[in-house]
Amino acid sequence: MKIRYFAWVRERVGRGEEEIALPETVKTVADVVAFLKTQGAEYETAFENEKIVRAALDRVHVKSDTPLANAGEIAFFPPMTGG
Amino acid sequence: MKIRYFAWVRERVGRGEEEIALPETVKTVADVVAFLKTQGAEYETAFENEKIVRAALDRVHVKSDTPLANAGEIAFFPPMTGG
Amino acid sequence: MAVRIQREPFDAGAEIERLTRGRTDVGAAVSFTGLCRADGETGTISAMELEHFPGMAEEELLRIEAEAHARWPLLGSLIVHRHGRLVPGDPIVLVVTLSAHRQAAFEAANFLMDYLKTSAPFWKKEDNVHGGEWVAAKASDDGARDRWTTKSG
Amino acid sequence: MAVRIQREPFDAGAEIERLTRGRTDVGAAVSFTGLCRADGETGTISAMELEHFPGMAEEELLRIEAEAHARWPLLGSLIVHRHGRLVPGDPIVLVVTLSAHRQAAFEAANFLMDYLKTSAPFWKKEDNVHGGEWVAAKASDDGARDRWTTKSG
Repeated sequence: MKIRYFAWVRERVGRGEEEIALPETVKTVADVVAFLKTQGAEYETAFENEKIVRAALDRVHVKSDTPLANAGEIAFFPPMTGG
Repeated sequence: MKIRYFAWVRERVGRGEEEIALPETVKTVADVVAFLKTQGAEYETAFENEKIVRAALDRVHVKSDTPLANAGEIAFFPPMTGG
Repeated sequence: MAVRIQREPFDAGAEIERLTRGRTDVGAAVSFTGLCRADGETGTISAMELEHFPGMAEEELLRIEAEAHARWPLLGSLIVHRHGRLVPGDPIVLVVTLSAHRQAAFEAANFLMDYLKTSAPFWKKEDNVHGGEWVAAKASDDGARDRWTTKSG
Repeated sequence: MAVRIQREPFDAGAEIERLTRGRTDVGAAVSFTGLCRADGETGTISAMELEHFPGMAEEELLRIEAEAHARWPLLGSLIVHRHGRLVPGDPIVLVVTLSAHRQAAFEAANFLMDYLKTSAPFWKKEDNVHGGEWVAAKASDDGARDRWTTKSG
């Protein structure tokens, strides 16, 4: 699955996007976060306060319990500060 | 005293301004209106619904019971419709 | 703070640009442009004549502007009001407010328009199928103004 | 309805002029321009970098704009948001709303800014004395957005 990171989530992970093969057991947005946190210190740091990291599936805001279903892309980022 | 008229008050009176010597008994804005209404049909028409005609003394909005004091100019006009 | 009453059109963008140029303290600039509509207050109109009370109009606008500055932390403002003959599509009035944060600029511009509508000595006469017809003041405009006396700034 | 995300500056006046040109049904045009302040969210800043999520940013702005059109009788609107490097004094965001009567244009512009601040995927990193520092989201912005869910349009 394609995973994208923005702002300080991107800086902590160390890259803007990557392709990761997720295990079958990963069904929801929260599962993706839990899986990533097992993949290295950079992910642990990025998601250390995971409640404040937002997610989008195929460019639509979603909550952490949202199923991945057939989404092609998931993005993680901090609360927005535009405008 | 200099008297000025605007919008439909001006059209009904038939002039934009005039100089009128007011009797000593005319002390307030309402007194000016009452006096003018004795001066001809044009004034009667202009002030027929005198509650909606607004007044300004020396370019400041005033109520009808305001004394003329030393004002040099009084103006009469309909409710404002700018903007 | 500035007020202008003029026959000529104005350029809203040029005014915003001029007011904000070189400033690094302004975070929000709100502009309101009021335009002449073909669907006027008295029906379909071909033109309108905007009469004003010279001298008093400037003084009232300055007074309203000062009141806005007393209520909100404004970093600048401008009111431009036209008079004379206007046709549908023409801009009539411009209000610009500047502040550090957006809410003050929004509220002050809204306030200025509400007060301007009900207290600045301007009168509209519209050209409709019946000839020239004076626009009547609207109770809704008085209502819009009066909400500022109960709501905190 | 239109949304633009761009690196380049915008010209608020030209946009208002373009949106209203030839129209005789528009009585009110409100513009909001957000500018980069030297007194930033993280202290005194020399510049900021505005990161965005290409694709999603456009879609979110279009969604917010459609929501404003559903709530108010708008006759037109525009949202322009810049990204990239900006310095104090630079314009960041422009919102323009058009309506027949002023209140709809004022409220819709205010609504668009509140939603844009909290739901459009843009992130500011400010250059201050400590180096680059990401701006934290403000609870006051969430509060500003949430008032639209209790207040009637």
